[in-house]
Amino acid sequence: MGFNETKYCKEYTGFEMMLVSACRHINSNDIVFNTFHWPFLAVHMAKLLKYPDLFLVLEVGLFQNELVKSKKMPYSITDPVLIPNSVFTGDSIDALSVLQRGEITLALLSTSIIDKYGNCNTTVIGPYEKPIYRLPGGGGATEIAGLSKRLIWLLDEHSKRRLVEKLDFITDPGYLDGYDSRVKAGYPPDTGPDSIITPLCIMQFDSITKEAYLDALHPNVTIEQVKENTEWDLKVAKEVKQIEPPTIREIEICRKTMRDAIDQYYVLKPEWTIYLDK
Amino acid sequence: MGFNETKYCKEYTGFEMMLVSACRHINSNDIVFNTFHWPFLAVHMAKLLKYPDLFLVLEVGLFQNELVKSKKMPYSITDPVLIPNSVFTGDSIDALSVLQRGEITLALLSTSIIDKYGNCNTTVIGPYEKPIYRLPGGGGATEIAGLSKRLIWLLDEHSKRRLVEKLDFITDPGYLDGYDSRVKAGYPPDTGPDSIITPLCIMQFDSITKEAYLDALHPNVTIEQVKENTEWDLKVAKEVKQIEPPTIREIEICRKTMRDAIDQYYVLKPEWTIYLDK
Amino acid sequence: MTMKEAIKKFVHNNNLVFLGGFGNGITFSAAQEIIRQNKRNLSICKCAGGILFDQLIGAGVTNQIITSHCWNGIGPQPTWNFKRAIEEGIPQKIIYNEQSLFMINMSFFAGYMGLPFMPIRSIVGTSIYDHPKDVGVKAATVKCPFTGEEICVVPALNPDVGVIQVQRADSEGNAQMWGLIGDTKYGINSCKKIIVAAEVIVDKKVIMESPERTIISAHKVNAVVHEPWGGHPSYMQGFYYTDLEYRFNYTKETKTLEDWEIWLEKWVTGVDNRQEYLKVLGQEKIKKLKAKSIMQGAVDYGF
Amino acid sequence: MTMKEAIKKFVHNNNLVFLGGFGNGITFSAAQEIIRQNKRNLSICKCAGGILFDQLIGAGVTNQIITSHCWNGIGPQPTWNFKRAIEEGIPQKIIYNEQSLFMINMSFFAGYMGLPFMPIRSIVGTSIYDHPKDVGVKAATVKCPFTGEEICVVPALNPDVGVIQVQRADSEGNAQMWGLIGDTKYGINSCKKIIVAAEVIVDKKVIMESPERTIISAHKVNAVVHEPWGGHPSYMQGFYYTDLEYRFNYTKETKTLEDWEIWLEKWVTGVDNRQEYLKVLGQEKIKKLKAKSIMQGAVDYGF
Repeated sequence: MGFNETKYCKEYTGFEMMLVSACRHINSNDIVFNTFHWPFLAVHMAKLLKYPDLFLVLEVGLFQNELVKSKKMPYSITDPVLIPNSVFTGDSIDALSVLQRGEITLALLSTSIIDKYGNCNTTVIGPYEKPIYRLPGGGGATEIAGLSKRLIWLLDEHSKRRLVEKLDFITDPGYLDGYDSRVKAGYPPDTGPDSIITPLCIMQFDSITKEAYLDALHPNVTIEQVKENTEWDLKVAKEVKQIEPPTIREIEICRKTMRDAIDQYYVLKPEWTIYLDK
Repeated sequence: MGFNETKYCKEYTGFEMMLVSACRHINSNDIVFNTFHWPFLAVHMAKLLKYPDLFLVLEVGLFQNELVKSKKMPYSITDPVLIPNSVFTGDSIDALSVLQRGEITLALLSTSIIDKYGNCNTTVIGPYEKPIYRLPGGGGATEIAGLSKRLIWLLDEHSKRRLVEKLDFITDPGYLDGYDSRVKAGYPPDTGPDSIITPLCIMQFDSITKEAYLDALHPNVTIEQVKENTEWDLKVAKEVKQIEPPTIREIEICRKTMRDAIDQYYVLKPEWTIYLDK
Repeated sequence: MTMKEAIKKFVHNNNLVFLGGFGNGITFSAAQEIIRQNKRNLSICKCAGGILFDQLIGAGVTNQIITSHCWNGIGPQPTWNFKRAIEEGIPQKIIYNEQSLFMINMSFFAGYMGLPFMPIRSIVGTSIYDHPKDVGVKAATVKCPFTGEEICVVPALNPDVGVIQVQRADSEGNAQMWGLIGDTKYGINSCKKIIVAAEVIVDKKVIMESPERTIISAHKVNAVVHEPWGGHPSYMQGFYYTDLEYRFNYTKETKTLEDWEIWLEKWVTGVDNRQEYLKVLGQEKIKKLKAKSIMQGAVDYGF
Repeated sequence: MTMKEAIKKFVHNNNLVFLGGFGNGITFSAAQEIIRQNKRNLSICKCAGGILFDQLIGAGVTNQIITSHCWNGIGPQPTWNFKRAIEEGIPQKIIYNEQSLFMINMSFFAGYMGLPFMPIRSIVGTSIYDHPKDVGVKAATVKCPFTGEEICVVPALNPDVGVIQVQRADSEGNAQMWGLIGDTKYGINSCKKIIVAAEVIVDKKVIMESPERTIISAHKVNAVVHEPWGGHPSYMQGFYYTDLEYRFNYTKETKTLEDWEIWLEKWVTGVDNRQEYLKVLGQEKIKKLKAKSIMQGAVDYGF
């Protein structure tokens, strides 16, 4: 595909590609809302790979722009290791103030179920009153999705049950019913989902309809494959971009990060970690 | 007047009597909102005389219940000497939270001009737009007057220009237009002025009309004297109480407090301090 | 006062209860004493905290949780009692009064401020705004009289009783916490009755050495409990680290109803208090979790 | 950056300006540089602070003060430039946008929170609610959708630019303050452009040793000024005490217009910057005001 082969990694999993893609979306001057759990890994990679002093805001009311000196990765956004490495600690209301003042330029969030307008559900599968499957609830994602300037959703599985036409419950606002419905509801016009990153591809949102469309393919993935695994009738960019494969360095850092995460009791599916011990 | 003479002080000023009367209104279990400037002296006296661990809230967001160890009296509510003697420091919003939750059982405030419903003016004499005399403005007294359970006003001068029928400007809410107008405006029903203490007397408020009436006389003061020096047609209790003269101990502490205040640049009028050096 | 006495005296059936701690100082000891005393129909509010909620739900103590997240943060992994209650009604149906993290924080802040509501720039357009339907009006909008915009407002929360686990308090109840505060300061101050559990009880002089660390002052506190390690298996900055292994294994060890009952007996109903709990935990684990000291943060308060 | 450069770059005629400090760290150095640069038609917001306002008014820099109190707190005594402006229009008519202390704090808090208003349980029924008449809607009431009660709301303040004087900051602008904070944290964070003046510039490591002392973080800060004694004649906890004598005498020394002009020349326009001001103040006074150290407040941040 025209990419210089010696620089790139040949074998990697879709999960790893998702993390690498997410990491690439982070710019040095971003004010990042960092969240549990896959974004935590992507941000960790960005700090190791390129911006050790990336500015991060956590929902507990903690601002950080130094690489955590501890050898261990924080096990969560509340790990006490974070405290003596922060430039500010307060409470959740302080974190909300940064969001509401419109200062967050980038937020990464992981979710399990997303619809074509970028709304997410982390609450319930099935009717709310008679759930088939109860999920944990939204945490702070509702406001992070509502108020961040650039919002990137990470999905660790690209399937029809994960990318759906319509949600049973909207936990986190995307473009709601599309078009101008988000702005009409009262969210600032310069906010809203920017991309959805999955193991297969990156989707972006139509500027008018606000429907997600296929914008770029991860290496060795076809348009058909993406469409087949998306519940709604996915629209496709006129020219679908081809995403650069992960570099050897990116994968090195990605796998170090994944190993660190496993050491801190993160549960990673076996199929994501097949190359970790190589 | 039936008071045991040996226990009491014979010579004292009306200002001193006002401070002693104010000090007597403080109970050991009160949650006191302590304010600049005469209340500061009355509370200081209460701490020296009877309750060294009186619980105090200051509008800067500082809670205190220990006697300040410094030899000097704080020159204001913002004196840095207060900080390492406090059990809580935060900001003004923390102080407001205590007021709004209805936890202040007693507030003492000094003012220059009061009307018959206990409203006060510290803003302007004359028309607001063309003032004859501009005053400093209200500080935090507006909320303290609005939200404290028992509110005591201190006036250092009992005269017709200080106790008036109607104010040019209401800085601090008393009973507004009397009757139920304060509650109708939205203030909690268990709040409002309890007393007005002047060099001459103590006034209380009629339970129905909410108009201030003469309740008790300071020693050697007549009803006529009080009425003559009050602008409105002052009503008088069926049985006007006679206030106990200041004890020798009370005056001792009062004068010590006044001297400490002068050391910290408090301006006291010469006629208030005639006994200080005796 | 002991935790047993404090819970007995101040936590009553049908109460709305606030339990403090977000990562730092989660009130596990208090929650487990509530279980031992077999309280019923409690509504529990707390910004997040899966395995604490899960125990209260599994023990049948609560029929409503007011929160934004209920899962085992370590993994992350499901909390099974929570799922059993909601999906199957075991041991009873519970209401999950869905909140977002920031929404419940603003509700506590409204309670803290003695105000009936707080505005917030979110929630509108989501299902959280009006689900579940049977818990009253959860949120509304008002028109801003200054800008004309419609803005969401959330109601105050003023729990009947609250418990916090802090690093230190004096005997009167002036309580200090550092590291993450989460919803603890605003939550506990919004409560009508207040229990402070502290790792250490200190002289008031120590409190006054850094008064800005105080999150609640004695004038509101009803009970002070000296409760070392009361936050285990969460952490307490400066005292002990999270018991990651214990928390990770919790999900595995409580997956079936039978396993949960064994777990409950071992850690909660089979012990009488936190001291006995710590015996079950064992000296070796306690030694391992004990924090390595990092004393810092002194500044000059001189004048 | 020097204070001169920072004020030149970020404070412009007609701006709404926040000046920090309530007792602790009042921004006198910044205010006096604003006077030297002869800015015009500034609106100044600040919860209270008489002699600072008085200087800005006397120098003709401001035509609107948004505050709750303007008097010399030492005494207390009148501030004459303030009175001259309001009573006689000298040097110009100014608007006193009457606030209560808590009302303006809530307005800053609304600005801090990125919200258009904040509720408050006061002001209704007073003349502050709607005076002066020519500054727009100062307050309003809304009906609480949960309790049905009418409650007062006050609008957000979001100044164009703000300056604070703090104990310490790092070179990026992470700024820490202890002792009284007053309206400084919420006020400065609500500003669009931000100048941090600090007694000392420290390594970021020092900031991270007690991150809860940070009142504003670098991501919002436009200029960092190293300005020792920038708060004189107010105090800075841990650095220097209030110059009571200087502040007491200020009222006497500025009573007439002629006296004020002499004072202004001596302390403000006749010096080029704070270093020169300190020369006028003199080594003896500086020595006398220097704080006696009370280092305390370290806690264990270990894990």
